[in-house]
Amino acid sequence: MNNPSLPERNNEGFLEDANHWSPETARLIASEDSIELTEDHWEIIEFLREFYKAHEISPPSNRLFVKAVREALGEHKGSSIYLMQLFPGTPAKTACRIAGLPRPTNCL
Amino acid sequence: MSKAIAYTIVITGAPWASQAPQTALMFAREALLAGHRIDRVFLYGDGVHLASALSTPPSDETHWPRAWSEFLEQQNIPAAACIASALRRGVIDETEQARYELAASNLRAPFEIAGLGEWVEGNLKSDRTLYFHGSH
Amino acid sequence: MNTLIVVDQPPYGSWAGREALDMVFSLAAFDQPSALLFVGPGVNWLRSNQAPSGINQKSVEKNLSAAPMFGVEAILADRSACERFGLTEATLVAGVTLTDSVPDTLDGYRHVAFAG
Amino acid sequence: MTEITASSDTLHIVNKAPDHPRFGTFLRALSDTDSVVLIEDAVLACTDPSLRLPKSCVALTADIDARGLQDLQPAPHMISYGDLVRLTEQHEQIISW
Repeated sequence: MNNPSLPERNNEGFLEDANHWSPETARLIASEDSIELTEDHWEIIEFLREFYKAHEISPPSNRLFVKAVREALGEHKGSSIYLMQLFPGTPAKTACRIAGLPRPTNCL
Repeated sequence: MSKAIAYTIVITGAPWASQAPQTALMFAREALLAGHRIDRVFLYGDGVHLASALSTPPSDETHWPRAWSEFLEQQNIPAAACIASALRRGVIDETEQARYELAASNLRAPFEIAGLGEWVEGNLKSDRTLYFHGSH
Repeated sequence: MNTLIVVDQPPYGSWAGREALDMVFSLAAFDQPSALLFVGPGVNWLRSNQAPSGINQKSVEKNLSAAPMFGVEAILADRSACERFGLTEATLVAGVTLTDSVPDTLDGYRHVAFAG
Repeated sequence: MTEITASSDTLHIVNKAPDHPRFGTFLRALSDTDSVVLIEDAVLACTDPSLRLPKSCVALTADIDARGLQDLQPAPHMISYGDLVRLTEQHEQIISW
């Protein structure tokens, strides 16, 4: 998990500092999950980066991640199934990790 | 006598910093005596300190965390500390100890660590949600 | 089951307001109708142009602005408290509904709770 | 204590000392027909007749006694923890201040 070409990360693969992110970082982290980033992935990654800049939080839970995407990009993309296909596992966690955002608190 | 009622009890005041845990315990005992049910207890904010296994008051003072643990175990009532509140304040179970690679865990049984979803569910399932706050 | 979470503590001096925000976010996550009401010194949450980097905290103004996106139905504030703290239309953040009667506002919700 | 009847009005449970800002917010939020229980530090409000508390306001005996207020004149209406449970049975909307 400690790829020397990546910025410092925690034991779950999240960046310690969201400012140290670059698109290349995203590609490398995604490849660990065998995800090849397409246009559709980048749209969500950019949405998350913008969301973090505007609100200074990661979407706190997967449900709220889906809701926020729906609010910004519409019903089709703001669905669990669409996001699960792009970011397998727990989409909010996987997408935040690739986008360089802090781990969602999952307090919900 | 009116019908039995189900309560969710939320404690947000810490032991020794407030009376919240003791008032809540007196209330909970009386509610059961009156034939009511307590669905769950949820610790939030400073209330999570009630779930520390390391609190050690002098032997001639009431040990509120222990009194609560004994009550919960005797009555078989589930109790949870909010994960975000607990992590900030250093109340840690073994899972979170491993996740964050911490030196120790200190969650007192039978409390569990859980999300605010437990509180939302309590609001929906119980007839009443009652809050016991700190004094500041 | 509609729930009103009340914030009466000013921002930054304590975490109580942030924990109120977590409560309302979690209601929204489970599609429960919810709103926030700011009263007393709590209305200072709603002042625009907060710049807390000097005290190494995140901006509650920015955190709060995620609320509509998550489905929190309303951000309410006591008009008299806003006046007391010198908050005007020009200095209030967008999307706040002012109330003239806190008792009437409380009556509109089945659940009313503080974070602490 | 006085007979309690089922009510659609709000039950306010107040634990803050009367000087606490939230006590003031509670007073402003109060409707004429609401019920009020003073617990913990809030029972100190019984020492101040200038506070306009409703006639139906009651205080927890244990907290009154603990603070040496048992001989106050006029005497506050006092209730037990069991009475507090009964009040929560009878009110659907309860606000803890």
